[in-house]
Amino acid sequence: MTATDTASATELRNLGYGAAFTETLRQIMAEDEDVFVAGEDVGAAGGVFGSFTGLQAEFGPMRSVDTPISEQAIVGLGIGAAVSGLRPVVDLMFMDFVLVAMDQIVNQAAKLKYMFGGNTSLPMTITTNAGAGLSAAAQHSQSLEALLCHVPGLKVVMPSNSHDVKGLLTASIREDNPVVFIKHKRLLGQKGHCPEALFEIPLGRASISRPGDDLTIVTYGRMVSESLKAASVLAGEGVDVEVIDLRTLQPVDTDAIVASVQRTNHCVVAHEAVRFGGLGAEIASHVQEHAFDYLDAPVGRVGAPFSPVPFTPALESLYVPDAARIAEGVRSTLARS
Amino acid sequence: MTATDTASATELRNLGYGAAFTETLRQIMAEDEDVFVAGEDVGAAGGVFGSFTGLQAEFGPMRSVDTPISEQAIVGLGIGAAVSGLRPVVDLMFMDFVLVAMDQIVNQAAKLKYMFGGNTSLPMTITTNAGAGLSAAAQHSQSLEALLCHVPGLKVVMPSNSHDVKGLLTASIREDNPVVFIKHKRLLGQKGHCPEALFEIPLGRASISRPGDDLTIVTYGRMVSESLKAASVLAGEGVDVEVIDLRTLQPVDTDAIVASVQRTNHCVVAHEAVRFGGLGAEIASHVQEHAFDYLDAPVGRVGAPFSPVPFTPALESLYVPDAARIAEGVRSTLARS
Amino acid sequence: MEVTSEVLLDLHRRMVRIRRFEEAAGTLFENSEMPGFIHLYVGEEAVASGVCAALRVEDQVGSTHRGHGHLVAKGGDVSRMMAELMGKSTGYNHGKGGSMHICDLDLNMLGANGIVGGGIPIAVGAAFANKYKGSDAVSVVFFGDGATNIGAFHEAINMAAALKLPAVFVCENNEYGEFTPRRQTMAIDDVVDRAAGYGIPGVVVDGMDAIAVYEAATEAVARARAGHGPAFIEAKTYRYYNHHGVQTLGTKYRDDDEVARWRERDPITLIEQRMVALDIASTEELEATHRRIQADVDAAIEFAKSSPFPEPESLLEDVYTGGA
Amino acid sequence: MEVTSEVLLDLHRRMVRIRRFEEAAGTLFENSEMPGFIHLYVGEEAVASGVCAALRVEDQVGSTHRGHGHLVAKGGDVSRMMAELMGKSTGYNHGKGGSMHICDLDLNMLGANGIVGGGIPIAVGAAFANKYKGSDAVSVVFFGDGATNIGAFHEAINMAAALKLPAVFVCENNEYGEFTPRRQTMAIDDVVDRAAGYGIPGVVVDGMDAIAVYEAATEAVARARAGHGPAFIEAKTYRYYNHHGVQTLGTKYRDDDEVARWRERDPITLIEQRMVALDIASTEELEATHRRIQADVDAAIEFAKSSPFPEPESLLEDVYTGGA
Ligand SMILES: Cc1ncc(C[n+]2csc(CCOP(=O)(O)OP(=O)(O)O)c2C)c(N)n1
Ligand SMILES: Cc1ncc(C[n+]2csc(CCOP(=O)(O)OP(=O)(O)O)c2C)c(N)n1
Ligand SMILES: [Mg+2]
Ligand SMILES: [Mg+2]
Repeated sequence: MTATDTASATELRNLGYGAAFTETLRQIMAEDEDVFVAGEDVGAAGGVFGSFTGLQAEFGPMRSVDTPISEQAIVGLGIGAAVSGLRPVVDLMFMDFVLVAMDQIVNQAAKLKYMFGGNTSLPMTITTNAGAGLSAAAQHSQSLEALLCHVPGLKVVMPSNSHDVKGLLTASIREDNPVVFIKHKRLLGQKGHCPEALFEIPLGRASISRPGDDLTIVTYGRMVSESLKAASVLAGEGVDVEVIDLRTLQPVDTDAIVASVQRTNHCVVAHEAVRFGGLGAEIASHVQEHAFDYLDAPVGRVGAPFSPVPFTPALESLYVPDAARIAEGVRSTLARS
Repeated sequence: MTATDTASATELRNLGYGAAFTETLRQIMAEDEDVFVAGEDVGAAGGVFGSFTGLQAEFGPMRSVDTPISEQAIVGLGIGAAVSGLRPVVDLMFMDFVLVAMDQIVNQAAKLKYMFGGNTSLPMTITTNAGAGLSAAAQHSQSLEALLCHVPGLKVVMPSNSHDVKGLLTASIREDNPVVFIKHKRLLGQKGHCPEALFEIPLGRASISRPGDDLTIVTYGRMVSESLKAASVLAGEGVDVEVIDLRTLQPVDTDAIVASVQRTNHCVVAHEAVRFGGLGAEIASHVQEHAFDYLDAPVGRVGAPFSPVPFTPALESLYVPDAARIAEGVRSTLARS
Repeated sequence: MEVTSEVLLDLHRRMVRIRRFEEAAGTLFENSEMPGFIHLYVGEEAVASGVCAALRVEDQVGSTHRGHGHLVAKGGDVSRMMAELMGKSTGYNHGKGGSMHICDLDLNMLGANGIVGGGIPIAVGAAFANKYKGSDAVSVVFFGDGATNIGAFHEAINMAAALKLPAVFVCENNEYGEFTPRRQTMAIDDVVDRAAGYGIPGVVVDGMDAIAVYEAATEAVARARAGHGPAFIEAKTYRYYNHHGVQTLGTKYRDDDEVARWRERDPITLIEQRMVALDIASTEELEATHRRIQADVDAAIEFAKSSPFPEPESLLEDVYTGGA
Repeated sequence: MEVTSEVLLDLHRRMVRIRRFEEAAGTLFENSEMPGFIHLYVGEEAVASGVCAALRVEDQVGSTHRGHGHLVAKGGDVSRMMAELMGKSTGYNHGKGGSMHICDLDLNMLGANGIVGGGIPIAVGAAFANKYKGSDAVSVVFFGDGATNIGAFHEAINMAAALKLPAVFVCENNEYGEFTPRRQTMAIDDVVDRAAGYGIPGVVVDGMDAIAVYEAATEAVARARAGHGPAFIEAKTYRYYNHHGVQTLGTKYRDDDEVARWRERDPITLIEQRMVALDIASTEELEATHRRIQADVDAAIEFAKSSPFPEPESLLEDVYTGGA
């Protein structure tokens, strides 16, 4: 059932990002009895984003569990079940709610194996939905991946398209470590190529979404498509941009980044999260450290400004980074070389 | 009662870092009736680290409140009281417990003013104790400041000595925004000069702990004294290091950092927190962006490796950065220039 | 307790105001004239109205994601509310908060909250401040049945009890948390069964009967005001519309019958019948009230629609008091 | 319930093993021969022993910061325990966890936990796994009185009740959370008053009487094993020593009288009196048990002291399964 990273060219199957998530879950649950999903409204209702639709009908309420509104206990349920040999997928509806369960995620799940001297493993996937752009205001719009990437013991994944949803979710659930699998809410309806059969995209491996010679944009999640748009615009200006989609945010594929920058001599990191202290800071730091002599200009960073996410579309549209701001980031980086 | 940043030279008063904290609280509580402290065991027992000793005897149980073991409610108590015009100081015994209250801190305290369109202010100080080195294992040893510094709406402070404890705590409590005031557990008994009268060190302003010409170490908290030790060793090797003590981690005094690096042309950031995604990443990123043409070598970073904090002293001593590792970081940065 | 005709008229006005506001907001939302998510209070009007009629201005109100009703009941200005829901600069939060964070601190309404249970510890903090200052204000906090399963609820109510704070806890038990029936998420018949675990009195009231709610709230608030500590009120109620917005999309999670049964006991109809029967108001007078309030709501919509969006500069304002 | 002499002998051995182990650890700690913090179980032996005597190997045990007693009672190896407390590579956690994280997953002891309440959701997850797999194992979780004030406790016990999981909740009520008396942090007489709020049965037992604890645990475990869902046991007990370590430093927070009163009902003395009275064991036989167990503990200290510290290379091992 398992193919490798690149899907065969014969398949040209279009599927929504959210639908790819659901299909993948269904296929994995069919092949592995130890996999179950649990979370608020994931059972009978199929999840507030429809991500779990049909699973309870197919696999029953024990494998598709409606829980109380209890994020700490939901993650704890996953930890205890994982330590007991199951392979739970627990859902935290909005990424903002990760903060409610932060103790269980960071103090417990991430550290258990190490604290126990290796005497266990924790094959648990936490799924959640991040991102702004829906006028959902400051408590339903955050991109908090930087908080998780700083925590040894966690893996963090954020797919940018339907194909990667399938490959990364498969790898995440089969992974013997706690993984936080972050969807972007605004990508859920986005259609894209997605093979039917399960396959794994190895965690920790980036992909090149667009090859280019003049500058490397390192990005992930919804900013991949914005970066590609920016790249098109910039191509018209004679600038040939390479776009790297990190896919996995912890561990980061630093080799791929450094190799690219050594060739393009320029780098901009773009993410939707707040710029200050975001993952982009780590990447920019790493790049200047490992490709210092190759850099013709400082590594640029594009991210959200330093404020909570505003409700009104009038401000939110200014808040969320987009192709125009990424292109601007590229231009000002190139201007410094 | 209030003096300015620099204490007058006539005072040569030695006080412990923890004692400076207690003395400052007592003085502020005496001058401002709206200030109270609340937390686990802070009242009758004076806090598990003795940081609140004597306050209940002096100010009574309403201003020195023993709470249930309920970190979320403790922070909520502070938020609600602050919105109602008081100036609470709420204590989370160990910084690791910040994770238990993360929703109240990040989703509520940090965002309230902005979400409310400015119609409130939140003069609340959260005090806590961070750091490894006491064989307290993975859940009682973390340095999690990077998680907080990424959050718009919070201010974050971490003093390195008794004098700064007084000046920064005074400024934090008088500040009309939520501040997380982080002590380092291993500094609590450290004696140092501390004026008796209250004074404020403005938040967001770094200090130069040691002037130097060859390289700038940017650091804070307990790593300041380790950096100074490293600087002494390096002086013997003919390297003249400048040590910048950030004092406030959010907002960071980037001007001071950039000005120094423009002079020394070399920079190393050192902190006890995990290196990956730590505050050092933001600072290194910022420096390469704003002092690119001044840098003779990439910005180096010294921090904890990517693992939870081990219990056994045999491993913990290897885990926590120290003067030797900072000196090594300086040497390898200089070697690249 | 004697409930005067003034109180009945007051309760009725508050409820109609909520109903008219919510119906209007729902329509705007369904017509895509309103951004984001809204959680409507329609069906539950008797709870906020009954409780807030028992409060003074200085009493605080803690709220939830379903917060419009609480603000209207506390005396909120429907124009500024509607403007906020539409993201306009004239809104309560200058467009930065929207439905899930709407607040009026002058009325001591401490804000809707997007995190289930997240507002409870904050309201307890306000109760603490009341006691600290020696004021006799009481802090009242609303929350859903589902919210009583979350840790923040537990910690906050226990702290209020332990510190004997002037706080009243009002559970709006509408039997669902989003699409999941309450009984699947807790093994108790009544949410009020939880009160004893905190050592505070608890009472169940008919949440469709504004007078019953008012009576229970008056008693609990008086008790808290007198320094006897917190109390718990469970109001059995129902939301007519979907968890968010109006229409239920996707899986159907409630019987039409069930909805119909609750609608038969509509809180506004109930109080109107009572008022007519008691000769407190005629049908015509009641209709006039509806019309007058509808005019306010229409004006609010007009105000909101004609108000400007916030200026771009405001994006980075008010992150911190005193600037960054 | 008939409690056989085998059970009494078993309970006695477990308790003495805990006591001897803890006294030894306390001494090493006070002599600075042991790093970090330790929270001793002395005085509370009847609780862990009574509960664990009612369990099978496959039943899970969730624990707390005060976890040594739970592991000893579940059958833990005192040598590997002592080595862990001393940070040695031969310890249960190879020196990486220490007192606050000590565990034996082969015995299904899910680990001590440094976060108050943090172990409860995890134990509930194990209970879920039991039900999921169709196994009849039961997950039992210990926690202090103070822990019942934290959100994780509330969420986890409610979830266990809602999902009807095979879980037993054992509150070790020693009347203090660190230095703060329980009654200052909750407005209820008995912690068990909380059980009704989750819709599960609760019982108070004399936590100094191992037999009473054993009987209550046997009943609760049987019930859970049979698929009837969780139960709550409150064991009234007392810790003899300081919250951490042995001696109380700083402010005195308990009366000497109070300590003395509890010590008069020492759980080991109590069961020994009973055993002698019932002719189950002679004083000499009991003393022999003490000596035999003391020898085990002495050997454990010897083992721990002579064991090496972990190698530096292990610092970055076991962060992830399968390497970073
Ligand atoms: C911590 C958290 N978890 C989940 C949600 C998503 N959510 C929003 S409202 C809601 C249901 C709340 O149910 P209840 O408390 O009964 O209030 P009701 O909506 O019925 O008024 C949920 C699960 C949230 N906002 N916050
Ligand atoms: C979340 C959290 N808050 C605070 C602490 C500090 N702490 C450790 S033990 C303890 C007291 C626990 O009291 P209780 O649950 O009654 O257990 P006991 O120590 O009495 O056995 C506290 C407050 C902690 N470890 N975790
Ligand atoms: Mg509800
Ligand atoms: Mg206790």
